Amino acid sequence: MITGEGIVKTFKQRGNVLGAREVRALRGVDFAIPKGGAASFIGESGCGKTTLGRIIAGLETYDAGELTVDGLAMSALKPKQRQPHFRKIQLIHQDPYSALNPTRTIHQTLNAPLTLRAKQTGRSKAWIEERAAEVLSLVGLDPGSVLARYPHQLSGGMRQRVVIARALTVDPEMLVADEAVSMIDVSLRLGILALLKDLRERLGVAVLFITHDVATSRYIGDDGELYVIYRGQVVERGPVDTVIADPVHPYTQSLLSAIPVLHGLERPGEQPVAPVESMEDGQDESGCLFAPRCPFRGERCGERPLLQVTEGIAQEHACFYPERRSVVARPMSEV
Amino acid sequence: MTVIARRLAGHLARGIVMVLVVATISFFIVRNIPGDPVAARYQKLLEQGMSPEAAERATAVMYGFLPKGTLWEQYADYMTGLFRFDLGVSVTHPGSPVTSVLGEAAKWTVLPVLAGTLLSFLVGVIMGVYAAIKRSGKLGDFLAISGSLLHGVPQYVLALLMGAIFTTLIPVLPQGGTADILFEPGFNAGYIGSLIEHATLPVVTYALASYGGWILAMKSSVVTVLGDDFILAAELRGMKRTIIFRYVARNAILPLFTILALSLGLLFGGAIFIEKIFNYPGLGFLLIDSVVNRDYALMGGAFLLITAAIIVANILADLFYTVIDPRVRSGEEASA
Amino acid sequence: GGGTTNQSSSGGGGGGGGLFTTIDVNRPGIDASAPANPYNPKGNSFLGYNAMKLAWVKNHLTDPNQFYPGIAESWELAPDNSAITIKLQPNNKWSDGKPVTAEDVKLSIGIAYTQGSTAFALTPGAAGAAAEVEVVDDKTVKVTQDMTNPSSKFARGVLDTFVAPAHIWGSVLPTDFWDKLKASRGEGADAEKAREEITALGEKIITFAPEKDVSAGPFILERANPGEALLVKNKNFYNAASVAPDQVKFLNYTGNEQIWNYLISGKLDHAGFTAAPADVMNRIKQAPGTNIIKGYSPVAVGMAFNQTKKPYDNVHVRRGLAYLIDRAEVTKVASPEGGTPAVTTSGIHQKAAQEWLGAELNNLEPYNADPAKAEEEFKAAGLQKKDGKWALADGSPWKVTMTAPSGFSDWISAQENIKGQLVEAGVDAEVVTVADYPLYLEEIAAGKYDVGFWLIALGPAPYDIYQRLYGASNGWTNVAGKIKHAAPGKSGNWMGGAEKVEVDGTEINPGELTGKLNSVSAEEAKPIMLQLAKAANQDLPVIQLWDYVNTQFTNTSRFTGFPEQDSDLLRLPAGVWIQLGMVKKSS
Amino acid sequence: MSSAILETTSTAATMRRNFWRGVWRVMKRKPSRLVGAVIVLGFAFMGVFGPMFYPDVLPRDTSRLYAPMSAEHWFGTDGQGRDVLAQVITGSRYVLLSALVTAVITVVLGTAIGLFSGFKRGRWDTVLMRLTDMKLTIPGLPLLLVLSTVWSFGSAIEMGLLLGLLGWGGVARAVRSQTLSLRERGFIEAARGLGLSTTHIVGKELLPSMAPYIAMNMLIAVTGAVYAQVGLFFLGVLPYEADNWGVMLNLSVFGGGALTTTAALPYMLAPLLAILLLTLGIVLVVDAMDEIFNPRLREE
Amino acid sequence: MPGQAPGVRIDGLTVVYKTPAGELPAVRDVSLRLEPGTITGIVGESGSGKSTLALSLLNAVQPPGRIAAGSVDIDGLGDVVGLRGEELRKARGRHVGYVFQAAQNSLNPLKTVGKQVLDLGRSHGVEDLRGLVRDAKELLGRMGLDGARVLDSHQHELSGGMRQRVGIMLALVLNAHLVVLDEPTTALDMITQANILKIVREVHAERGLTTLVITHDIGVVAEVADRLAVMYGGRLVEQGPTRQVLGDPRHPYTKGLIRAIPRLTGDISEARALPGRPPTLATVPERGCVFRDRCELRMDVCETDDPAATAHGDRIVACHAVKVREHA
Ligand SMILES: Nc1ncnc2c1ncn2[C@@H]1O[C@H](COP(=O)(O)OP(=O)(O)OP(=O)(O)O)[C@@H](O)[C@H]1O
Ligand SMILES: Nc1ncnc2c1ncn2[C@@H]1O[C@H](COP(=O)(O)OP(=O)(O)OP(=O)(O)O)[C@@H](O)[C@H]1O
Ligand SMILES: [Mg+2]
Ligand SMILES: [Mg+2]
Repeated sequence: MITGEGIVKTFKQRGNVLGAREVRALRGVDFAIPKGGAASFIGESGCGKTTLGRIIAGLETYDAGELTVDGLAMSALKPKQRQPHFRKIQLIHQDPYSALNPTRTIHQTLNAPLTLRAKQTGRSKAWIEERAAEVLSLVGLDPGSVLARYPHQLSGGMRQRVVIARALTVDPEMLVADEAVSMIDVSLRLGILALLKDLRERLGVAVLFITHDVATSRYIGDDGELYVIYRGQVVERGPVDTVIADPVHPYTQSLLSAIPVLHGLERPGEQPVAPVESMEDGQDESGCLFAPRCPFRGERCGERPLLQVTEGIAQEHACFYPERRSVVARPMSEV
Repeated sequence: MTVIARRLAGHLARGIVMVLVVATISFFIVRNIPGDPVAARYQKLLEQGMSPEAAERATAVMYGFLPKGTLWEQYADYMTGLFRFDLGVSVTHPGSPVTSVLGEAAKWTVLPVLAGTLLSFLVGVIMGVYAAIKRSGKLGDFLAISGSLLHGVPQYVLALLMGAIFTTLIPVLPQGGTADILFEPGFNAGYIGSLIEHATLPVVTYALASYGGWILAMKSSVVTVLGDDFILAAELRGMKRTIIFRYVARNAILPLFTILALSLGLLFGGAIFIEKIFNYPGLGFLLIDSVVNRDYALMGGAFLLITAAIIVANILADLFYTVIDPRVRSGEEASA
Repeated sequence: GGGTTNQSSSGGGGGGGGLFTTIDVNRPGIDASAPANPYNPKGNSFLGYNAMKLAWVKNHLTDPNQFYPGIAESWELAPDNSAITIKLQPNNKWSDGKPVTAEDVKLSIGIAYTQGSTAFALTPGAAGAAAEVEVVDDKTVKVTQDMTNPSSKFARGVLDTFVAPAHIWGSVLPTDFWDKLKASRGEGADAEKAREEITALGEKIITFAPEKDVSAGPFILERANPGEALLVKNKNFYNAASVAPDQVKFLNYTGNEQIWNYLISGKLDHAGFTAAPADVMNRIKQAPGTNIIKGYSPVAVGMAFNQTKKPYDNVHVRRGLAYLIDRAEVTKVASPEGGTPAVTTSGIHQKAAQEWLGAELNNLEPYNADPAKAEEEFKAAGLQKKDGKWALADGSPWKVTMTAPSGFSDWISAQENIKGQLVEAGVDAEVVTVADYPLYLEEIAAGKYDVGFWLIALGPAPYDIYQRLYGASNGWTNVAGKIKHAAPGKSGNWMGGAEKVEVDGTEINPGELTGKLNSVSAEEAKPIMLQLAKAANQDLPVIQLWDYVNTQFTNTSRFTGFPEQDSDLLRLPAGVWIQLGMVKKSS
Repeated sequence: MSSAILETTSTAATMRRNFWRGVWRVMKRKPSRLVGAVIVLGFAFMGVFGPMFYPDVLPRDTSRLYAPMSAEHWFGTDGQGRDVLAQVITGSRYVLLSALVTAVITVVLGTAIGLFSGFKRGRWDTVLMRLTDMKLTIPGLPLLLVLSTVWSFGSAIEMGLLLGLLGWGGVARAVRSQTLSLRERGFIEAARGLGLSTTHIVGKELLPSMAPYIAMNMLIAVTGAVYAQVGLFFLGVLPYEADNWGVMLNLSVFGGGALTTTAALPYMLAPLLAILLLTLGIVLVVDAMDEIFNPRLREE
Repeated sequence: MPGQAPGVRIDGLTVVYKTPAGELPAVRDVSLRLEPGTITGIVGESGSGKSTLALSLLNAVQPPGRIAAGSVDIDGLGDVVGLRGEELRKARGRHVGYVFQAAQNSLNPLKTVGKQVLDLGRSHGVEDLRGLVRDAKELLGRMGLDGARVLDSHQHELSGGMRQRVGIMLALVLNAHLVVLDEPTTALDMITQANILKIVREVHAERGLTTLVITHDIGVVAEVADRLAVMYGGRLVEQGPTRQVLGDPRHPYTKGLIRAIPRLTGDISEARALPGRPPTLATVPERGCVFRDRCELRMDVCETDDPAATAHGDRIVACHAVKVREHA
C-alpha cells in the first residue's frame, strides 16, 4: 500500500543573486494505491504527472506532505533507510531507448541488479542466469535471442519489455509506468499494456500508470482508479470507467472531449466541452486553477475548491459546480 | 534589460573576487621565485667589463626598488596598491611604474592581436561556411583538415615557419620593432606604412594560428544550423536562397560571437610565442622578459593584466550574448 | 632642441648618408617611456652619444689608467697616485647653450656617490676611494685619494664618471649633501645613517626624468619607440665640427638573431660585440661594406670546480680533466668567433698573459689534450677504470655533472661538447641547466653544483684578474685593505680551494697576493702575477677554456674611419669614435 | 545455463569483431585516416624504441657543424656536429612520455572531477565548477611561464605532472556536461532505482558511455602537452635538456641562427616537422574516432 | 496564379535513401490521388515513409534521398518531379503550403514572426507587403490568436499550439491552395490538438483547399480526413473514404492497426496488438509483400510478388489475400 498525502513539490529554477523562478509542480496531491492495485494519472503536458511518479519511485524529493510505503512514513527515514522501500517501486521510463545503456548488452543490463540481489540473499551464479531468462520470459521475450543483444538491435516494444524485465529483477511491489507506451509504435502499444495488466494479475504487482492518453488507462484493469491532474492538483478521482463515462469536472470533460472520434466506428459525445482558450503565461494563482479556462465558471470559483465527495456523484472531484456531461464518443455498435 | 543588469551584477562580483584571487596567487608564486634580480644584474655588469666593486655598488641601488617588509606586509601593500591601480615599481625598468610599462607594451599587443583576430575571424567564418556547404566534397575535406591542422599546430610552429620563410628565405619583412623611428609618429603615411610593415608578420601569423579555430567552429555551427528544422522549413516555404543563407549565417555566427568576445580576452596574452619569435615588444614579450629578469612586480602585473582581460572578456561575452540572443534576453536561461 | 627629421633618409641606403645606424648591445630592449637619464639602466641615454663621461677608458691590455678625453680635456695624476687634477674641455657647452663647468662635474661626483662608483664609494676603507673633491676653478677639478687603502685604479675610478648638467640635475641632491657626505666618512651610528640617506638618494636619481634631453655629447635624444631611438646632432658639442653623422638611429634588439639579420642586410653602420655562429658570420662577411674588427676583451671563461665535493678536491682529478678536454674543439663548437682557446689555464687572458708573464708563459703546462696523461693523473688520484669507465676510488660511479644557466647557449654548447669528449674517454658526464642566471648564481654560490662555468680574467687591472679566482668565491675578502679567509662552504666560499698553495717549492697564499695587487704598481705586480699564474695553472681551481675576443661589426658603405684591428678604442661605444672625430662620411 | 553464457560470449565476440570491422570501414573510407593511424603508431614506436637505436651520448663530428641535409644526415647536423634526425628520435621519448603523463593526469583528474561534480550535483558541483571556471579563466601559458620560475622540472614525469595539474579544467567541464546529460538518460536513473551501487553506476554505466569521448580528449591532451612543453623549452624558460625538441628549436633559432641563415634551418625544421606530423596524425585519428564512436553512425 | 483547390496525382513514386547498405527505398511505387477540395489523410507507423512522401510533393526530399521514379502531377504546376531551381522554389509556398513535422521548431529563433512573414513575401515577389502582413494577422486572428502580438513575437515566446498555428498561417498566407500538414499535432497536448484539428478543418473549408494530413495517429485522420491512405514499409497498402476504411478495413495491416488502437469505450478484450515489429529501411523485404512477416493471411505468393494496388470500388487495396477473397 502506497499512499500520499498533500504532496507538494516546487522547483526553484537556478537564478542568480536577485531571485529565482519557481515552478509549482505539485500543490498538495493525495492518492492511495493498494497492494496489487492500479491507478492512472492523466492530465495535460506539464501538469506534474512525471514529477509525482518520480517522487513515488523515490527519485525525487518532495517539499511537503507525506509519502507512506507500507505504513512507513518516508520522510522520517534517512536516505539510506529509504532505499530498500523505494526499491520495491520501480519506474518504467517513457523512452525505452534512453532507459537502456546503449553500451551494455541486455545480459549485462539484467545481470547487474541480479548480482546485487544474489549477493544479498546468498544465491548462486546459476540463479542469476536462470532468473535473467525467467524475467525475460515473463515479459514475453525469448531469452536466447535477446540476452546477447545491444539495445539498438531491438525494436521499441522489445526495449520497453526489457525495461520492464529489468524492473522485475528486484521483485517490485509496484511499477510506475510513466507514459510507458507513448513512444512505442501504435501497433505494439497494446502488447505492452496487456503485459502490464498480465503482470498485475500473475505477480500481484501494483501498477501506477501515467499518461496523457486517457484510453490507455483502461487497459491496466477495470479495478483501477483514475486521477485527473490539472496544474499540480488532482481535480477528479474515481474508478476508471466511471470517470470516463460520467466525468463531472469541466477539465476532465474538456480532456475527454478532445479525444478524436473514430468516425466510422464511433459517434461523438452529445455535450462536448471546449475550454476557453487562454494564454499560458501570467497564470492566475488564486481561486480555482481551471477557472480562467472554464466555460462553466461561476461566482464561487474565486476560491480554491478541494477534492470532495458530493451527493449523487460517484467520484471525488474539485469543482463547485459539478455536473455530469456525456462527452465521450460511443461505439457505433452500442447504439 | 533587468536581466542584463542582474547578470552584470553577478558577473562583476565574481570577476572582482577572481581578480583578487589571481592577484593573491600571482603574488605568492612570484615571491617564491628563487634567484635574485640584483645578483643577476651584478653578473651582467661584470660581463660588460665593469670592475667587481663598481658592479656591486651599482647594483646596490637596485635594492631600493625591491619590496620591503615581511611577506604579509608586502602582500597588504600589494593588495591595497591594486585598488589604486598601483602594481609597484619594476626593477628592470626602474623609475617607470609597472602600470606604465604595461601600458606601453599593451599598446603593441592589443592592436596586432585585435587585427589578427578580426582578420582570421572574417576569413575563417567565410571559409567555415564553405567547408560546411561543401562538407561532403573534396574542397570541404581539405578546408576541414587544413583547419584542424592549423588549429592544432601550436603558434610557435607557425611563427617559426613564417619567420623562416619571410626573414630567412625571402627576407622581405622586418623582424622586430614597431615602426621606423625616422618617421614622425602620428597620422602620416610613412609612419603608418612602417607600423603596418612591422606588424605584418605578427598579425598574419596570429591570424593564421587562430584561423583554424574559426573555420572549425563556423563549420560545425553551420552544419548544426543547416540540420535545424527551421532551415528546411524556410526552404519548403520557398524562401530565396539569399534569405535562407542569411538565416543560416545569423544563427550560425551567433555562438561564434561569444567565442570571439572570449578570444578578445586573449588580446593581452595571446601572442607570447609570436611576440618572442618576431621580437615584437608587446605584453607577452614583456612577460617572458620579466620572468627571465626576475622582475617580480612586472611579472605579477603582466600576469594579472592578462588574466583580468580574460575575466572582463568573459563578462562582456555573456552580456553580449544576452543582448544579441532574444532567447536569453527575455530571461529564458540558455541551456548550457 | 633638435630639428625635424629627414624622412626620405630612412632605410639606410645611399652612400655617405647623414644617418648613423647602430645598436646598443649592452642594453636589449629600448624602453620608449624611460627618461634620458644615464643612471637609469633603461634610460634613453646612450653612452658616448648623449651621455658623457669625464674620460673614456682605453681598452689597454694591462694598464687600467689610460683614457681618451671626454668632458675632461686633460688630467694630471700625482706620482704617488694620491690626487688627480682634471681640466675640462674649454669650449664645451650643453646642448641648451650653457657652458660645461667644474660645478657640473662636482654635482656629477655627488651623484656618483649615491650610485656607488669605485672612486666615490661610501663604504669606509673601500679601495681607491676619493678623500676630497675640490673645484679649483671654473674648468678645473681636483680629486684626492684616501691613502689608507689606495688602489692603482684610482684615476680610472674618477675619470669613468658620468657628467650631468647641474642646472638640470641640481635638484636631485639636497643642499646639505656635501656635509652629509663628510658625516658619512666616520664610524658609528651617525655615519651609518648618513650613508643610508645618501644611498637612498640613488633611487631618486635613477628615476629622475629631465623634461628634455640636455647633453654635452655629440648627440641629443630626439625620440624613442619600443623598437628604435633617434638622436640628432648637438651643435654645441665641443668637437661638433668633426662629428660626421647628423642623426643616429639606435635599433632595439631582443635577441642576437636580430643583430645578425641587420648585419646581413647591411643595415647597421656599427654593432658591438655579438657572438654569431659560423654560417651567420660568413653571411655577415658577404654583406657589402662589412668590416669586422676584433680585439682584446678582458674576460675568459673557466670550468670551475667545487673543491668541497669529491673527487674534485683532488688536484689530480682536476688535472686529469684538463688533459682530457680539447679546449680548441670546445671553443670551435661553442664560440667560434667570439673566443680563442685558452693556451694555458693561468687565469689571465692570453693576450694580457704575454704582457704580464713574458717568456715565463711558455713554461706553464699547457694541458694539451692527452688521454694518456689524463689516465696517469686519474690513477694518481686513486680513481679506478672499470669496463672502460672511470669510477671513484671507492668504486662508486663517477659522473661529471656540469651546470649552466639556461639561455647561455655558448656555455651549454661547450658543456655538451665537453660531455661528449668526456664520455668518449670513459668519464660519464651530463649537462644540467637551471632556469636562469640569477638562480644559477645563487645556487653556485650556495655550493650546489659540482662543476660550473665561471667568468675569470676580468682585466686589465691585475687585482680584478685574480679576484675571480682568489677572491670572495674562494674564501678571501678584502675589507679596508685587510685580507681575510673563510673556510670552504662559509661566507660564499664555494670553490673551496686550499688557503695555501705550493708554487715552485714555496707555499703561497694566493688570496693575500691577490689583495696586494690592488695597491702595487705595474712593475711590482709582475712577479706576483707570475706566482698567481703558476698557482692557478698547477692547482687548477678552474680550467680556463677560452678567452673572449671582442668582435665589433662596422659597415663602410656609408661611413669610414673606424678603429683598426686590436684598437684600444674597441670596447668603447662608436659614439666615442664619432666624438673623437674619427668617423667620416664615405664619399 | 552455461550455454547461455557461452552464447553470450560468442555473440559478444562477434560484436567486437563487428566493431573492428566498422573501424576498418571508417578508416578505409578516407585513406588519410589510415595515414593518421600509421603516424600516431609510428610516433609511439619512436618514443618507445627510438632511443634504443642510438648510444646515450650521440656521436659528434666537429668537422661538420650545421651540416646541410645529406643522405648521411637527413636533416643535417646541429652546432655540435650531431645528427639532427637522431636527436629528434631520441628526444621523442621525453616529449611523448611527459605528454602521456600529462594526458593521463589531465584525463583522470578531469574525468574524476567532472564525474563527481556532474553526478553529485548540488553544493559540490557548484564549488568544483567555480574552481574549474577559475582554472579555465587563468590563462595557461602565462601561468606556466610564471610557474616555470618556481617549479624545477627534474624529469619528464614531473613536467607532465605539472602540465597535467594545470590542464584538467577543460576535460572536467566537458565530462561534467556529459555526465549531466547522461544522468538525464533514463538508464542511470533506473540503475539508481534498482539500488545499484555508485561504483557500478559510475564504473559500468557512465564511464563506458564516455570512454570514446575520454579517449579523444586524451589524444587531444597529448598534443596540447607536447605543444606546451616544447614551447616552454623553446622559450628557454625551462632547464636545458639534451635532445629535446623544444631545446632543439631554441638552439637552432637563438644559437644557430635558423631565422637568419639557412645553415641551421634543417635543425629547426626537423622538430617542427615532427610536431606537424604528430598533429596531423592525431587530427586524422580524432577525425576517424569521431565517426567510429558517433552513436548515429554506429547503428548500422 | 494558383488555381482553386488543385488536384494531385502521384504515380509510381519511388524514393530511395543512400545508406551504407546501398540505396534503399523509403517510398516504393506509390500511387495516390488527392481530389480537389478534399482532405486526405495518410497514416502509418514511424518510419513507414510518410514524411518522405509528403516531401516528394514539393520535390524536396533531402539528401541522401532522391526521387528515383514516378511523377507528382499537381494541377497548375505540372509534374513537380521535373521542376528545378527557381521554378521549384516559387512553387513552394505559393502553390503548395507545407506545415512542417516539427512545426515547434520551424521558425527562425532570431527573428520575429512578422519579419519572417516579410521574408516570405520578398522571396515570392509580393509587392504589397503591408497587405501580406494584414493577411497574416487576419489568418492568425481567424485561428484565435492575437495577430499583432504574435507577429511581434519570437518563436520562444510562443507556446507549442501557437507555433503550430503560426506554421499553418505561413503555409497559407501566400494563398497556396494545396496544403501538406506533416504530423500537425504530434507533441501537442490533447486539448490543443483538438483545437488545431478544428482549425485545419475550418480553414480548409473556408479557403477551398486541397489538404494532405500526415499522421501516425488514426484518431487525427478520423477526425479531419475525407479520404484515408494507410502506409506500411514505404507502400500504400490501403486507401479509401475514411469512414469506409475505419468501419470496414480490408488489408490485414489496416485491420490489425485498428484493432490495436486503445479505445475509450467499448469492450477492451477485443483489442489486440499486432505481433512482430514494423520494418525499417534495412529490414524491409526487397521483394514480395512488405507486411507478410506479421500477416496472418500470408501465402506463398507474398514471399515473391509485391501485391499490386487494385481498386475495389472506392477502395484501393494492395494485398494478395484480399484479391483472392474478392475473386472467391
Ligand atoms: N527538474 C525540474 N526543474 C524545474 N522544473 C521542473 C523540473 N521537472 C519538472 N519541472 C516542471 O514541473 C512541471 C511539471 O512537470 P512534469 O514533468 O511532472 O509534467 P508532466 O505532467 O509529466 O508533463 P508531460 O506530459 O509533458 O510529461 C512542469 O512545469 C515542468 O516544467
Ligand atoms: N536522411 C535519411 N537517410 C537515410 N534514411 C532515411 C533518411 N530520412 C529518412 N530515412 C528513412 O526512411 C524511412 C522513412 O522515413 P520517414 O521520415 O519518411 O518516415 P515517417 O513515416 O515520416 O516516420 P515518422 O513517423 O517517424 O516521422 C525511415 O526508415 C527512415 O529511417
Ligand atoms: Mg511527463
Ligand atoms: Mg515523419
